[in-house]
Amino acid sequence: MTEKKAEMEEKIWRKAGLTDSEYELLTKHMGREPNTVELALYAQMWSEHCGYTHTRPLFKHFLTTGTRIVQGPGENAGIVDIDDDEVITFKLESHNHPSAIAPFQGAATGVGGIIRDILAMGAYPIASLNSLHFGHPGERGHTRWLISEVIHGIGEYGNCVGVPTVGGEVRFSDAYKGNPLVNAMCVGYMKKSEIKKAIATGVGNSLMIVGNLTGRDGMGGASFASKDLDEENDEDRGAIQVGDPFMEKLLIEACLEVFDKDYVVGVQDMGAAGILSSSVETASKAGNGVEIDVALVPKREEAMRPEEVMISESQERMLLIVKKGTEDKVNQIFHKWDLHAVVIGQVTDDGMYRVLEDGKTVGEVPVWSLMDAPTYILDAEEPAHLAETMKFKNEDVEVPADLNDTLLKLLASPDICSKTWVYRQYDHRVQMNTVVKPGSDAAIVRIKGRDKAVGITMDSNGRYCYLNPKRGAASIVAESARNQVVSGAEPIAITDGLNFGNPERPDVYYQLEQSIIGLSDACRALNTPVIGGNASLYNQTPEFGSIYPTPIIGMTGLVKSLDHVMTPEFKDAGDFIIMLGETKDELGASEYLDRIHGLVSGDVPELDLELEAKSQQYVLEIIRKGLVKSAHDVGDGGISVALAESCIQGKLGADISLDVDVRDDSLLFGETQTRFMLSVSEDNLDAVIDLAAEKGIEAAVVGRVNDNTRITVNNNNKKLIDISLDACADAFNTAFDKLMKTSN
Amino acid sequence: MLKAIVTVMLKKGIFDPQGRAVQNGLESIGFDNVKSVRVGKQIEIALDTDDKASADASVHEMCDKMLANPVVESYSFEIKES
Amino acid sequence: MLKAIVTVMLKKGIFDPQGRAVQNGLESIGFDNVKSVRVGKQIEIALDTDDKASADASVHEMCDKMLANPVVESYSFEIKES
Amino acid sequence: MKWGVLLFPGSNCADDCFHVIDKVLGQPVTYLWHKDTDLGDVDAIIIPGGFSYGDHLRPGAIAHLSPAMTSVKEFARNGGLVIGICNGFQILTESRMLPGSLLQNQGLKFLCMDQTLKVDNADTPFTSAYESGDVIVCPIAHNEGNYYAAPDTIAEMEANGQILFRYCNPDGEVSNATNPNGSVNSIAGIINKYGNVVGMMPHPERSSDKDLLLSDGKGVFVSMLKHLEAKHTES
Ligand SMILES: Nc1ncnc2c1ncn2[C@@H]1O[C@H](COP(=O)(O)OP(=O)(O)O)[C@@H](O)[C@H]1O
Ligand SMILES: [Mg+2]
Repeated sequence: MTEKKAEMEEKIWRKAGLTDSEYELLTKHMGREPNTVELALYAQMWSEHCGYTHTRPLFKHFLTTGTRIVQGPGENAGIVDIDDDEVITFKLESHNHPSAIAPFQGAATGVGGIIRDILAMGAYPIASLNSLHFGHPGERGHTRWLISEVIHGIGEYGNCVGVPTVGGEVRFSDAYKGNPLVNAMCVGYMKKSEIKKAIATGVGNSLMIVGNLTGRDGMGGASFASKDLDEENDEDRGAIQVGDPFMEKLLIEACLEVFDKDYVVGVQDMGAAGILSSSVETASKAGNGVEIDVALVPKREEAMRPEEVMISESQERMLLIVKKGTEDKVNQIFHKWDLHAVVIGQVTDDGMYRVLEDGKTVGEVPVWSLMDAPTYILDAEEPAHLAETMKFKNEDVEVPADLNDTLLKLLASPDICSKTWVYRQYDHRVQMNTVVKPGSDAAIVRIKGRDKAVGITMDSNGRYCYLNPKRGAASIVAESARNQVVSGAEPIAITDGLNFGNPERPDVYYQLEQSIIGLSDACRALNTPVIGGNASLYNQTPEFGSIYPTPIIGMTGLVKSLDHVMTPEFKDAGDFIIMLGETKDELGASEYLDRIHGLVSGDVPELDLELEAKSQQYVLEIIRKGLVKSAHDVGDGGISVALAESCIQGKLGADISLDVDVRDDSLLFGETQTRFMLSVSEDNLDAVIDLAAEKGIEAAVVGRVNDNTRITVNNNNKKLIDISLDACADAFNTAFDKLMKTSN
Repeated sequence: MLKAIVTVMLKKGIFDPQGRAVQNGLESIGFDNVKSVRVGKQIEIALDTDDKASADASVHEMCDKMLANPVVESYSFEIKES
Repeated sequence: MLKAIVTVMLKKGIFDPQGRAVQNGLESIGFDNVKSVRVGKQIEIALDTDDKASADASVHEMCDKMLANPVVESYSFEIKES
Repeated sequence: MKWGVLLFPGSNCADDCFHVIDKVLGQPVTYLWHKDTDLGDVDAIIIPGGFSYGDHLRPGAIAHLSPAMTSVKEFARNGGLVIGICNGFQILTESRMLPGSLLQNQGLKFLCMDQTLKVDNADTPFTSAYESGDVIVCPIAHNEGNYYAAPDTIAEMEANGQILFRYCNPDGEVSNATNPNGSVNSIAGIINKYGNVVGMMPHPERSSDKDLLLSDGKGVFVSMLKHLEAKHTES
């Protein structure tokens, strides 16, 4: 053991993950030294994972209110209004560290956890999504194993629990090689009157635990997630939680049945730090105290210590605060579903958090102090690499000789290619509401019995944020919103997942702060407030370093009529293709530079948020008016990739001619923002162009859809791309299968 | 020719939802003396060798590398003539 | 207390894709003396009884009723002190 | 004509089936509970898809022993119409109400996709709305859909016209290339000897609602309804 480690271990609070000053602070709050149980309570509640110690001060930047916002950050999930006294609730959550160690279970329990957040709002979970980031497979069989286990885990859980997995993203960079990212999102539906809160009101009311038995699972997961992933974690490995989607399905049915009655005053799911954090949060919101007897908690293992029971992260459990006297009725309903509902404590009036064992007090601290985790505003310093990457000029790379081949390579790039291999393993149709399934720009899930639907997307771009955290983050929100409008949805709100490295490093803190500012700017401009989110810091390994700064956006939008549902594939030969937005000479940060030239460099494309908002409103308007046959945003891989995608999915050819003075590669593969590709029938062409002119949106009719199975692109009368549809389809459709099959 | 019979089970202390479901299932059809159930895998590997010692070493390696995930599972095996 | 160790395997002659996948996997990481692999289940049942004969009968019944599907699976078990 | 949808812990597609009978077919429908032996006065029973008991052990292995299944067997013996979809099919083979068994997909992965099926026998109470040889789109979503039965059983079923649906390509060709899961003879759905119990892995309910842009599967329920109505007017 090194000297440093020996020193670390002599102080028990350090071993628990608390700093000297935090220890000092908590003894001040308590007026005495804590015992082991009390120390464990603080260590968990004051971790980054539960206490948001590094991120909370930055949240002030967010816009969190708006006309459709019913519930902003602060509950288990945010809530937005979708008219007719109906609401949807949604949130995302990371499960990066568990997934790195036990990818199947880590990913599966991530799905289960976020579903319970939605359930805790009183909602029925109607859709799941996931955003995944891995290192490049191929070189290491380990990465392929990770990918296939994570996807298998998500599938097994989601399929069994009966919530359709309707979308997501999978992105690759070696920045994630040692530390993959697994973020899961869930969306729930309910009537406004059915909303539940995580609050422990009513002194004397009972705390009931429902669902699974408590074991030593995920012991210390909350503080574990707030540490680096390094070799020391070997001992944390026994801590892996195992998910039981069958139990979760029963929990959903039973909880919703109980919520229908008038028994429950508050609900909280048990996530990080289990019984402890769920009960502290509900008590704190009500300004009450609680007492919990660990002996009453139904356990799976013997001889569990009180603090183990309090912080266990056994899955598929929820905390209900029920009206005194209704406990038996609650239990009866759970019993019908072969589950138990057991009273473990009650709401008190003294503001204390009291842990009992067999009626004897074993720990007692003020509730407020557990919620009052110290926050840290750290030093920020521009990352050193930016000085280098910002120097990039387009002239640094040559235009490839064979542009057809370049297009094929991009279509086969793991970031761009079809993810059918992935979502074929997910039941995306269960519940019978999936109008637009995975493979489109946004998933569209209808509200049964109504002529409306919600659009759901998940987006990120770690490379953009690495090269320009602020503008990169803003671009993600813009892209997400673009995906919504091209699908016929009006963007409503976002949930954000902040996946970063160690914030105690000034360059990482800079990335965190700037990304949050960028997100906030875009959310204001596009009127998509932040209604919740999640932070996962310390994503780094000694071997591979820090991940790219990776804020992930989950967005929902409202499709006001099923007639507005729009998809990206071309529909009929003869339709006209319209390009919206200006194309600039921008290659920086592009997928093209990365994949073709091996360069992660340059600045991210400019982003004019005012123009973005205006363009999106226009696109939504012409879609709602029924003037459009297909709509697609121009994103990764630029115009040529967007065109090819619309052709491949529509099984039609296209011939377009542009007239732009930029390099050939910028034209074809550059990622200038705020561009869209539409197809419209001849009848509606004038209406679309006229309205664009009226709104001041640049719109050019660039060509037509055809059925002669080739894709051609010309610029300034020069033929740049002339390629068979089959070749494109083959590259796009088979790349992921190949990726997963290559042996090393 | 030898045959390795490998048993892979979830480690003690790790929750086995499948075992619990089977236990409940057995109870529901009237088996009331079942204390607990754990479900694991049995993997039978026919090996093209007659050398027990080398077979032993290589099955160990197979388990460590592929057949069991040491984070959640433990394994044991025996080697038989077949 | 007795413990029944039940092994359930796909019947001979029924293709076992999982076994094949494991075999391919083992080959791909360099184990070249694997002739064939079959994957089945091992079910460990702790029984609250000390009567071996009755345990034997009841485990037989469990297998026939629930633990194995005779259309495609065969089973065997042994009963141990635990 | 009253329909029952049998609910097990872990059933996922019960609401979907209920929705189709109620809203698309406009027929009375009720849930049946796995712990009850009384099936009430239903004329047809749907055993829906999902993961009864988490699919632990084998799909259907625990569910088929539930009290309600004893009554379902009785109901079928008396000629009642029973259809098991996906997990429902698995439960019916586990209970021996249908021959064979459903093994894990040969590709070892869960498969969710819109699949084309060929109607092999349109002369049954479950398929009369189709013509033999019709090609329909019907989503699949399963991990254990690889139908297996002993060769002599298969031969007998083929001879009796007990194969209702086979996986095929959009042109109706049945081959190994269009067989998603390894099922013997690309079998996707079968009927018992007496012609009143059906099991199928594809989800006809998922292609019964035109708002989801798929409606080919509705024919299964329409056929059943026609049969029930005819029987009703007879008696
Ligand atoms: N992990 C995943 N799970 C489910 N669907 C996914 C996943 N990854 C990608 N998809 C789906 O594949 C399609 C293309 O994804 P992506 O290329 O990220 O789209 P976009 O660039 O338009 O955001 C989307 O419909 C998306 O939902
Ligand atoms: Mg898109």
